[in-house]
Amino acid sequence: GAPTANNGGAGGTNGGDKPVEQAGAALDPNAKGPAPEIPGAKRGGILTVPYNSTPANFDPSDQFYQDTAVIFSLTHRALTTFTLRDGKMVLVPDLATDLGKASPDGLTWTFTLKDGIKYEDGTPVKAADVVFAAKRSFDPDLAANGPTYQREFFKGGAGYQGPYKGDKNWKGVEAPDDKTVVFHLEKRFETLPYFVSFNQFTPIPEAKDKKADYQLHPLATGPYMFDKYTPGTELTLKRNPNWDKNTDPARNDYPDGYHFKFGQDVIKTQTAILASNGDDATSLNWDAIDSSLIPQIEGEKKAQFEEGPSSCVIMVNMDATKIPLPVRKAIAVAYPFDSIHKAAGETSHSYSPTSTIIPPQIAGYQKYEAEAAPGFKMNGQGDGNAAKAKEMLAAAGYGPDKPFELVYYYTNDDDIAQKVNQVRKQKLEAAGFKVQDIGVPNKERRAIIGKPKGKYNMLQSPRGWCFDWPSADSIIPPTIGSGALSQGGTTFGNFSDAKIDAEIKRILNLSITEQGPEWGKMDKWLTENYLLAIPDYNDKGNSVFGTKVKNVHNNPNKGMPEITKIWLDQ
Amino acid sequence: MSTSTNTVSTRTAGANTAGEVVLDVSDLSVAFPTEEGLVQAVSNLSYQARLGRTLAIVGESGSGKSVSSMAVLGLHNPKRTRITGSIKLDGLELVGAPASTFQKIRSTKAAMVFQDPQSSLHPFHKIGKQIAEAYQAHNKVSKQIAHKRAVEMLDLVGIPNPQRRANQYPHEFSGGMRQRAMIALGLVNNPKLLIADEPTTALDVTVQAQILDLVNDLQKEFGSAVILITHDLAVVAETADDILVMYAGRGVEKGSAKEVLAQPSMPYTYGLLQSLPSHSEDLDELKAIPGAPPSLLNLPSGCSFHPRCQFKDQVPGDACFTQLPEWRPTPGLSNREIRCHLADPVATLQLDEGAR
Amino acid sequence: MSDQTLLKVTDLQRHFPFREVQGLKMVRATVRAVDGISFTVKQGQTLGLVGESGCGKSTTSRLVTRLDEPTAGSIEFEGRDITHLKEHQLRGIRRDVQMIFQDPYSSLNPRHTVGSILTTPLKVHGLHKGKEKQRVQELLELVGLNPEHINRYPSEFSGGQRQRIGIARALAVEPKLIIADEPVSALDVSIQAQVMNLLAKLRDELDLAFIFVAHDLGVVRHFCDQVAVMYLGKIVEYGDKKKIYEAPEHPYTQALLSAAPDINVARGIAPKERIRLVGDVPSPIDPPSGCRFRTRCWKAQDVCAQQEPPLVAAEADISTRGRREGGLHLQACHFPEVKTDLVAEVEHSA
Amino acid sequence: MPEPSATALSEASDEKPSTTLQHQEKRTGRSPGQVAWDRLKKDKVAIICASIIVFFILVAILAPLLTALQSADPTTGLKADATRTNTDIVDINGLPMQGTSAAHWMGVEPRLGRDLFARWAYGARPSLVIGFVAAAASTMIGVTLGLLAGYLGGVVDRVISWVIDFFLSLPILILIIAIVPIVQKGFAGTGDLTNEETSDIRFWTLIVVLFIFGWMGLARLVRGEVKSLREREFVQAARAIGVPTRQILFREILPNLVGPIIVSASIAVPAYIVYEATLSYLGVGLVEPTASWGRTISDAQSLFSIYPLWLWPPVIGLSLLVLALSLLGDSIRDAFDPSSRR
Amino acid sequence: MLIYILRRLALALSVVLATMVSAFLLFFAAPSDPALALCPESKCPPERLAQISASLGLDRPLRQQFFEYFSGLFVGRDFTYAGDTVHCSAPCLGFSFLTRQSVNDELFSRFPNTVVLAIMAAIVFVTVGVVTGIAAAVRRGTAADRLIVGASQVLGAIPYYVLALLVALYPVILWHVLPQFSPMSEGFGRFLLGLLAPALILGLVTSASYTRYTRNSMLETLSMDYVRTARSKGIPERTVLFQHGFRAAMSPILTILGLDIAYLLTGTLITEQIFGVDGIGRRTIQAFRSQDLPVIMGSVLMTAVIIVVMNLIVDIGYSLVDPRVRLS
Ligand SMILES: Nc1ncnc2c1ncn2[C@@H]1O[C@H](COP(=O)(O)OP(=O)(O)OP(=O)(O)O)[C@@H](O)[C@H]1O
Ligand SMILES: Nc1ncnc2c1ncn2[C@@H]1O[C@H](COP(=O)(O)OP(=O)(O)OP(=O)(O)O)[C@@H](O)[C@H]1O
Ligand SMILES: [Mg+2]
Ligand SMILES: [Mg+2]
Repeated sequence: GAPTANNGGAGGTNGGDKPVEQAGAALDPNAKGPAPEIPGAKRGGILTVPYNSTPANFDPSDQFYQDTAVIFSLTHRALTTFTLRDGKMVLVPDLATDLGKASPDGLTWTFTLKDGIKYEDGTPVKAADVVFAAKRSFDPDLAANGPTYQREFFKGGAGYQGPYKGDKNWKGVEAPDDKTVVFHLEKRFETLPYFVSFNQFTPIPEAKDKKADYQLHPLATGPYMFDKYTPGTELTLKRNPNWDKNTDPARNDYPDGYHFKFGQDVIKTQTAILASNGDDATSLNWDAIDSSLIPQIEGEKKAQFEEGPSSCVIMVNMDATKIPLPVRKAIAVAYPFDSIHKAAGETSHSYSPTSTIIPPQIAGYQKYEAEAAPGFKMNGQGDGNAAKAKEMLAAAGYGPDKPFELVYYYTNDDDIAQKVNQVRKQKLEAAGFKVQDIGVPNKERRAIIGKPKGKYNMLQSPRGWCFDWPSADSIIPPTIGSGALSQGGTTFGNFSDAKIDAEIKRILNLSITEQGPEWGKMDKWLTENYLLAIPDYNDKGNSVFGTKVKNVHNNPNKGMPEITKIWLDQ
Repeated sequence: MSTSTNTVSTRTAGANTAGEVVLDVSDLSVAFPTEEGLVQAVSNLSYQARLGRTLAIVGESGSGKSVSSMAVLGLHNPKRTRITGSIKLDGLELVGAPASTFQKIRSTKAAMVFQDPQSSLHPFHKIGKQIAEAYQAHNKVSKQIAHKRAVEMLDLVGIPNPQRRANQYPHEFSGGMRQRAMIALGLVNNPKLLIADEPTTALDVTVQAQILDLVNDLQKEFGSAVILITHDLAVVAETADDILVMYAGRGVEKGSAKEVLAQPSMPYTYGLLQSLPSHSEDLDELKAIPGAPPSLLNLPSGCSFHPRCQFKDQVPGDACFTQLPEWRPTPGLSNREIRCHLADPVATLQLDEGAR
Repeated sequence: MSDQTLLKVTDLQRHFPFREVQGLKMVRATVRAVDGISFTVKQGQTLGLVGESGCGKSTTSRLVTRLDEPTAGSIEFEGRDITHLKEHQLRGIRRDVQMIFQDPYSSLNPRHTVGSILTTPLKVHGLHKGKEKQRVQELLELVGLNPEHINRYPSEFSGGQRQRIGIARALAVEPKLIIADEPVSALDVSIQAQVMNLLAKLRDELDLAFIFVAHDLGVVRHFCDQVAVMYLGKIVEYGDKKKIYEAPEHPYTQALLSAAPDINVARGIAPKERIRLVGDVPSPIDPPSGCRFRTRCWKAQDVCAQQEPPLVAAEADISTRGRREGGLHLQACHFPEVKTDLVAEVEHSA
Repeated sequence: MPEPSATALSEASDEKPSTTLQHQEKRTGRSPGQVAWDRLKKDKVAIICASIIVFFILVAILAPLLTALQSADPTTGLKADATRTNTDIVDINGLPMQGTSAAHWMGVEPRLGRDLFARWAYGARPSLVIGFVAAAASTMIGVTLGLLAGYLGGVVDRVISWVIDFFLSLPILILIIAIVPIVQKGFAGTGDLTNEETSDIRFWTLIVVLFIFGWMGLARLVRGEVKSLREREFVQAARAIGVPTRQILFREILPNLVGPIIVSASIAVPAYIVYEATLSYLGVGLVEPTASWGRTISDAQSLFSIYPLWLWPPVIGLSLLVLALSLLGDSIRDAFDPSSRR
Repeated sequence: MLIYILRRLALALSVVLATMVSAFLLFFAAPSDPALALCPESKCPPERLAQISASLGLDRPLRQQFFEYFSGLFVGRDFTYAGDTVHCSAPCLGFSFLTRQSVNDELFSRFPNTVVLAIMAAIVFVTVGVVTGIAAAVRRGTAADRLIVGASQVLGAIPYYVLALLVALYPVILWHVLPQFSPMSEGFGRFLLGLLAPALILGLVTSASYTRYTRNSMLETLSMDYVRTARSKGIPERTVLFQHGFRAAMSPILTILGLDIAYLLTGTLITEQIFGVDGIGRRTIQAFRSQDLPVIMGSVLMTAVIIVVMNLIVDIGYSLVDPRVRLS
């Protein structure tokens, strides 16, 4: 699964004028600080987090990746945020007093800031700071890696260049007074309350903006602040004295500080943490568990391991304009999921097979298992049935003398991709397909499979999708709607179909609460009738932690540990 | 063989004595075991060196001159060398002596000046230091004093401006000066015996003359014994008192230098002298010894020289082929010993010379 | 011995430029290895070239064989100027002028058999086509080696034998002039005599001209007709052998002759009076002004430092024994003076 | 004369020089190369090392045969080969469900279930081929450039020396990491390649890259040797005879460099083998599905604690081969040692 | 001497320049797209890619990029970023594509780690290599000699990264015998201790070849005439070995050391990666992953400079050791 943005949650939304109110659902507009204490939790200690990747930077305007989002959840507060309650992520107001109020046409949203919120240096947070931050997220340099929803939805966002290069007085987001933030939208954006939990909406005081260097020490509003940051190497956090826990419904602040180490070797780190000598006992790692350690975490070290779903769904993408539906179904029957997972080094701790496009964490998720042929369920399991696939191909008019040719690109400069390709090819050929596997370096492959007019007829982009917030409007429209195709990109099936587009448009205009079930229905309908991509699996996230690290739970929106709830048993 | 050697040498010594015997080598054999077999570099060698006298060891390349004298200073690798016989230096038996003994006698009792002064001086150390080091190793003195001594020695061997020269490196010296420095190094501890191994072979004639004069002068001054190794007979004629001629690892003739060169009594010595293009002789052809020296891995049986000897027919029977000739006084000459089967070598050789 | 001039060398110079670092400066300097020498060699004649190490003997040989190119001056071979010929123009000369090298060990390629060493010149010059092997055997016989050894490697021969191979190689192309650069210096006395005898025999049989380089005056005297004495890149005395040995006029020649140790001392002849030179040969990089020998000369006066003495006819054209004799005798000293008896006469009877 | 550490004194200078000279009078027709060869034949270490190398060469050549000696796999009924995957015999986490067996002498590969013995035997091939081919190529380049620089001198020498300096100053590993994909692309052209084609291309790419960066040492050595050989009298003699330059270079000088060249090649072979493995470790070495020790090691190291069978055979194979090659190199050096010969 | 050094410097500079030009052409002209590396596969529409490219300055013609890069090296250059113009003074290596930090800072801040690691390793391999090499040379032909040579051969034959990995895992992580790497900021002592394990293994493995160099070089000098002279002076054997033998054996070792710097840096690259030492090597590998061209270029330049400078130092050191070298 590719890295993805913040956020997630479950449940419905609001619409219209009135505040969102949904008892027991994944939205809690009335949540108040402080966050409930965790029974038995102790304060103190430093949590060390060594992990493999290296964050590009810590500029709030540029954040889109899981790991930095986790770190920012300790230091930065946005208008809304998610909190973990009973294994579910709930969207709660954070800097704002509620989850926002929309105008009747849904094109103007208003958020009001809480009183008494300060930066780490003691200066108060103003609405203008949030507006400035939002504008800043348009800067093509500073926010090159950030999300792009604001460009699509905010009024005049499409060509806006941010506050430095562009119009300083751009009106897409405004602060009529110190406490109020107003969003003007281009079109309806019912899930805006989710979006404003992104770090792009954490306040930045214009006076203290250092542009490129702001990332070295972004001013904190959360319980912790940057202590020492060495780009590419490590980051330490210490307590923020100006954080008031009574304003914060989501965060606990048990450890005295955090120490993140970047670019660490996975096996060594995980081995050390499982051994829990010295500092390793208070360490946590969230890289995928190395298969050599599986015997340990399935056995004696079970208590030091936690896993759960992540935001990504992986699919087997096929070009529906080149492969007729009966052949697509034959592929689904022949596809050697198990072999491929094994070859890819996936383990039972890194994925769970799926049969849907929408993952279970999402509101409106409907479990179904579509059949590619009678008795052959498409649930991402098994190793394919060559005999049945041959039969189906024959029925579709293909045989040994006239085989159907599958053409796809694979990465030939990556070992795993090559191994996966070996088994995939062997098995697909066994099922009677002719396979033309074209090996190219990854970079080239990405360029080729991202263009709809490729030589390929399967395995084009996207390989899957990681949702940005727990609503299917962040999954189905970008992957299946013809919008991406018309912009020169690729989709599941590379298929533009008026019926599908109309259905998407219809659902998007519903309120959050109504959207969920409709997306769920559409998911099943798509797979059963179109089969543009075969559901493969949901990515899992996991944590490995030392013996003194307590209360580690997976954040299902991210597949990462919910770090604000962890405490250390010193 | 060895017993006779001893008696004969003593007799010779008695007749010739001009000084006390410092070095008494008797029945020395040096062999090197190698991959290809045992290299018998020196066999049953006996000679003596006396205070105040110069003994020349001559013989062509590979005849064992260097090997035998290096044995005196224990400079062979004990693990790769087989040494038998006896070497008595100033009464001290050196064959089989421990390393510490050698360390003590080197430079103090016996010192060596090597053939190629260029490669024998350490290129990285200053000349003065190299000399001072030898002095300090045997005298408990400070660096300054040792250095002063080195400068003194350089002065003594006639190096102009010794103060400055002592602080130079060998490559800054000319060939002649380097050889002088080597001599200074050899003499720094007033050794009783100085072995000069081809000290002038690498030098020009004019410089060679300077060096040989220097050695002679110094010997007179110090009264030590000098062993001069060379294959240049003319040099011997001008500088040595006694001579030992070697062939294929063995001594073949010894006696007073001038007498031996004037009247050789062993065919090899004779042949050597004959082959010299003497300056004033305008003969059309030089009298060369035919053939080449034998392999030390596989010495000829009997007399090693027999394959090249033109007189072997004059020895009755096959003695030359089968029997190693023992040391014996030359009939008709005093103070002379040879290893040769010829009944009357003097007459035989004279006859030959006359015939030419 | 015809009177035809084979080789004429006029004012030959060879300077080696190099850079030297002195303190903080980079200085350009030249080694004046050969600094203006002239001589001629006639057919069948042997010229001896003597002098101390580094005086430019080898450089001269290399220039004459055109292994090196002179800085100035000219070399004429059989009347043809070969001074600046290019490699491909030299082919003919390569056949006529050959060289014998000093070191019998390094002058034979250890990787080639005697046969191939000797056939190479034949092949290069296309001589005895098809009969090369036969010719090689002849050559081997000529130099006194067993023709059956044709397939042996140089390492299997002794020094003297190797030198014979070197000689055979030089003879293979049937040259007119052989330059022998210290051909016997590396050999032992007993072997030296063998090789000298061979050279003399070949010279006489094949009517070859030789330039014979050596530092051993005895050998030169034995072998040469004329002798040139070199000192620091210059010829200081040049003439018929007899004159040079018996009536040397240049102090350096005298010193050289007197310095050579004499075996006759052992035969009861009183050691000659030795001229002791002080100091070492100066560097050719920075030779003394005027007369180059003046720094070591006992006769040096002011004029020696100011004027370079030219090579002129010797004053006293008389031999030691009082008989007047004609012949070549040139010397280059401001204060020439005949000195006899530097070389002892040998009593022939034993 | 016990002088414990007076060793070596006589070693290089006067150990054997003239003895052989005299001795050889009796043995005819032995060139220095033959002398070295005779010595090698007497050297036990050299013989053992040579046998080990021959063993691995045989393993590489006979890989298909050796693989076929295993019995058929009970699950598939087929005999294993180096590329056939069999994911049924690994569990869901990719770990093999069986150890060594008659069908899989070295067990099977985690994840893909390929036969490890076959991969081991076939894996000897690239190591040997890369080692020898790259060494041969770089030797050729190095010798040629060294010869030219050393013999011609002047501008040619300065240019070549500069290039040598330049290459020696390059951070080679970084450049190789960068260059491999580029060279590969040059080879690959349009880029529509299958697994096998890619892997072949990568194989040759590696050889090319390795030798491009590996010739300098030898060139330097040869240049130095030639510079001194050029002054040797036999070269002068050849010139005096009128032998053309090319013939002087290749007939007179080159044969005298055989010793150092063989020695340097014998060092280069193990060095390239190790380099290939290192590059595989860094991800720019050989690619799937080529079986190679370097690749296997880099794959296997993560699992070595729980599945050591994967890692150790290639590590041992590689180490043994490299050890044998470099010991043999030493023996060759000794055999050619000028200090023990003349 | 000064002139010599200047001339050598000029030569070195030409080499470094050539390295830079070829590296630039290799990396920038190569068919790679760093923007892609920064753009996650699942969320990378073309316009986003174009934006990233533009932000990295990769959309301009190659010649312009080349000119800017090299003028940056010599006179510094200006970067416009987020509407601001930042001057990056010479020698400007640019800004990391990934972290947006100055490459100079990124590399210089890591420089000490690499250098200390390299120096510690060098201390290990020089002492171990030289001591064992001398020991073997002095005992030539004995069992001890064979043991030393054999051990060094075996050590050199095992793939380095496997050895390093084992050391990194067992003594460091699992047994806790040797400490893990900790940055200099956490105390210099701890920093040094943390480098112990990587330096030891890197040094030990490298020492294998030094053992052999030293042995050979020592054997050669011990056979020299001047060593015989030294011995004939009656000075203690130890003095003979070290003052006379080793002193002269040093220069060839020094030469090889100079040539080996490149390999040592390769060694630190792998070592840093395995032991998690935050040095230039590890940063470079990281940069490769993200196609962070300025960082890759910077580290190429830096390594080339280190190699060239070290060779210069070795050359000068050579002349200090050997008075005959006239530096001309
Ligand atoms: N360590 C050794 N191992 C084997 N042979 C040796 C060794 N040292 C010397 N020899 C041989 O012993 C013989 C005598 O050598 P030595 O050096 O004594 O000759 P030399 O008379 O001094 O000759 P030169 O005049 O050339 O110096 C030579 O054949 C030489 O090769
Ligand atoms: N290629 C060269 N470059 C610089 N100097 C040289 C060169 N060749 C010779 N010389 C110098 O020229 C001078 C004359 O050298 P040459 O070899 O001709 O002397 P030589 O008389 O043959 O001496 P020897 O008797 O030692 O062989 C010497 O000082 C030598 O150092
Ligand atoms: Mg000797
Ligand atoms: Mg010469």
